[in-house]
Amino acid sequence: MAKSVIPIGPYHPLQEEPEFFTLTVDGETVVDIDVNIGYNHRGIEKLSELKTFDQSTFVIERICGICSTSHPFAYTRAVEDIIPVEVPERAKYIRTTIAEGERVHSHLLWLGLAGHFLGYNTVYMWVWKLREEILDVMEILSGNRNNYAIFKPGGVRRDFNPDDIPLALRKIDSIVPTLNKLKKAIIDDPVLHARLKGIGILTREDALDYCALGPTSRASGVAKDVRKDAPYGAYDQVDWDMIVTQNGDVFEKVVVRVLEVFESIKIMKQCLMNLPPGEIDLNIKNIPPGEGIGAHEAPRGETFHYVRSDGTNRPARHKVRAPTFMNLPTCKSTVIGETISDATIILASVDPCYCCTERMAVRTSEGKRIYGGQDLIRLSQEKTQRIRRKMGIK
Amino acid sequence: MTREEILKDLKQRFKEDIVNFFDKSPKRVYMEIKPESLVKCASYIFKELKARFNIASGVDSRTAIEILYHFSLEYINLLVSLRVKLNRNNPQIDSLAPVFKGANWIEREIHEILGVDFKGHPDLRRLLLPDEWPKGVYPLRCDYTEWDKNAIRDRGV
Amino acid sequence: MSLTLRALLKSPWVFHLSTGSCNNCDIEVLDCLTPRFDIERFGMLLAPSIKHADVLLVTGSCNRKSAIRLKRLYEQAPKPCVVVAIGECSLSRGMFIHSYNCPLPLDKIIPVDAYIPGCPPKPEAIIMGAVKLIQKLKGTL
Amino acid sequence: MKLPKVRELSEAVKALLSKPYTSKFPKKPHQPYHNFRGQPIYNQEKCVGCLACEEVCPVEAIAHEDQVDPANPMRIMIHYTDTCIFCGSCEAACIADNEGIKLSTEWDLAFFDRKASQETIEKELQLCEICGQPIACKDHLKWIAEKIGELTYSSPTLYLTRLKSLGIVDENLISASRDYGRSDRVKILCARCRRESTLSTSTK
Repeated sequence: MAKSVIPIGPYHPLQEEPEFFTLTVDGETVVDIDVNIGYNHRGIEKLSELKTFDQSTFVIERICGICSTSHPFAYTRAVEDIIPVEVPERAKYIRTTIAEGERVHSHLLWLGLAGHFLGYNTVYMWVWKLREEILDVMEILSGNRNNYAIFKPGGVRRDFNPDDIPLALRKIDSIVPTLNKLKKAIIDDPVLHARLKGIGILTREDALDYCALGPTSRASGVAKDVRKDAPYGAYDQVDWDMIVTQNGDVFEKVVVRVLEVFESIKIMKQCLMNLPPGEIDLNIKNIPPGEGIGAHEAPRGETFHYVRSDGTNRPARHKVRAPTFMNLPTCKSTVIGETISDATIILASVDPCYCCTERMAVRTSEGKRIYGGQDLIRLSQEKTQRIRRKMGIK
Repeated sequence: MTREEILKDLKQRFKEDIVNFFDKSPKRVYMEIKPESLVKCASYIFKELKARFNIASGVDSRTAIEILYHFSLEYINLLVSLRVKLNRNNPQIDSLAPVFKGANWIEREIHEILGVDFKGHPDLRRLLLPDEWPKGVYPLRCDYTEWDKNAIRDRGV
Repeated sequence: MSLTLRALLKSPWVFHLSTGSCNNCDIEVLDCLTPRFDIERFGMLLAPSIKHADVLLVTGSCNRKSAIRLKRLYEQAPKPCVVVAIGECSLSRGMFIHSYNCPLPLDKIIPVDAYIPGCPPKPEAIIMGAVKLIQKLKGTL
Repeated sequence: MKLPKVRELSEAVKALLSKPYTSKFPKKPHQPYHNFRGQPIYNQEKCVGCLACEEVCPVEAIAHEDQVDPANPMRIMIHYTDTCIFCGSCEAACIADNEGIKLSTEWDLAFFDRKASQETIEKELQLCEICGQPIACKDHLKWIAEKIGELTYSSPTLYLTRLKSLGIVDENLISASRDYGRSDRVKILCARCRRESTLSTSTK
């Protein structure tokens, strides 16, 4: 059969960041994939050199909205590595709380979208409903639902108000029972097992070779997590576990993320309850020349920042490495050999900023067929339906 | 292996290649090497020492173009940065992409934003910049100036 | 008010486009669809293609690669098409005003009818912006 | 296979009996939490026009315009709503006890014309009595004079401003035009004219 090319992207009805995938398919099987990015390129590394160290925090907060604490966290750690200093205890706890809140809402967001891709719109609506509560917690604590503007080299910008903490804790507690139910529903759902087990396998060797990060690699049995390997913030003072599974298929990635949500909630609660008193900021005045490296385990994997200072009040060079940059190329080893209807969820399983299109064309040997925008998702949803019918579940 | 053993081993093994060795802190080591021995050093660190390749970062420091390859050794919580300095007029270096796949994209990125030529890279296409971006203009070089005459740099009202 | 515009305002279908945003505004737009805000109450629906849509929601700072596609999309849109800019990036490029990859603000590329500031705007602000826009088009504001 | 069915059914029954989750938003006004970061608003009384907020703003959302008309010198502080990212840097940097500009909880900011998307306040400006260039806002000079206390009397610019504000020196006192002599020193001067008048006592 003749090989054909499916362009996916850059714009997709479900939106998220634009990206352009070119799938080469042979019949229904994907034989090659190419990714074209750059629709979101805003030259942040250059912009950061135009701002002062303090202002840069806001620039890099806007690298990614879902990781809007991961990047400042890594950046502030890089700047603190130049000097070097240790931030005050209370600031550490505040940072950790915000970072974990972000992980919860990011994983829930992904779970909802994955549910939508598979045709489980109930999951999508449920999970996003839970997510609202976490966003409320963030608004109570930091003043905004996203983009918390709380990080600062040497500490944090604003303190938690002790009066708000009980309300925040109550809100966090309120989502746990529903989340538990959801966990059970996802982990022992027979259709999800049939649909997700054994597809898009990223082997341990490939995960190491592509230098994959975060849940993508932890699902493949690579037990690496910056929070455990090189503890920072309050991560060594609270009790939590690293979630690692062995198979590396899409189902395991879902499981890792769902279980991580519980760990994050655990960390958040511990941090809020044991918030130590004291200063929140070191008031760093000037930064000596030198180089610093900061890393933070973002929801998608390790965020890595390299900052060079030349003694002025602006960074001389600021390199940002987002986790998707390393994770996305793994689709080359996971998508190839699978069918197109699985491609959606596999591409989504690394939690990239995944995107589809207004139009895609599947050219088969019979001729040319043009699919409308949502057909890729429809194909995926139809497959779930087929499996359900086969298993006798209507 | 402990941290000391690894550092001693690195110093011993790459005696001729190391230009400068800077032991910054317990967690950070910077190793400046000659550009021609990059593949040798990097593949040893990646394959034998089982390091994870974090990222490479290119810096234009006005006198030379520096590329730093960051490797992290999680089992001893150490970050080794290999530094190479390239000639600013004709920056060229051997590609690491054939050695491990993780280096593929970042080399494409450095190629387009700093103009470094990676010899032996399998697929050195543009990654981020648009197609109409002029050839030979590298936005992260320090002598970059605005080339687009139509660009508006105020609020535009 | 023309008949098409009147029909449009009854149940505006929106198409959402991210032109190099940080994702927050996109997610807040999606949030409007989820149970707490549920904008389908007002007859608004997220359309899968611009050809089915009456309202174009634009987020992001219009970088070079997506500006071309933005123009093309606007040309494909059935007129009248109402354009709403969401978030600081699409209003004035905010943070990215000096970025080498974001040469023009959105309203220099396509005409914009309403602006919703915020970084990101709350879903309530987005809904409120839509309500204000509808009132304005109806001529009551 | 049975168990999931029961679980789903019980959820369905529960959902049927409980109130709808969706907010009644446009009908019922939305009140954000008290520390929500919304539109920053200038306080005409407290702001001293020192431009610290403009200096720290990461997005250049704050600007100023000096009107050096000798009859009515004014500094217009401008805050652009369409550029602000509501980060609160301006409030944190404000020298007037963080009250000159303050984040409000205002979130409903949609507008239709970008030219009008700005907030302004006017502050009275002090001009140099020789060259006519702006020195600082009058309130800013008063603020400095109050801060440094008795040291104020080491600088004529500061003590004259202070005495004028206290009503000891006539507000409308117009100094003689430049006489290139010693009397130049007892005037409200900008840094440059102050240096010149101090260094050159002889007539030019």
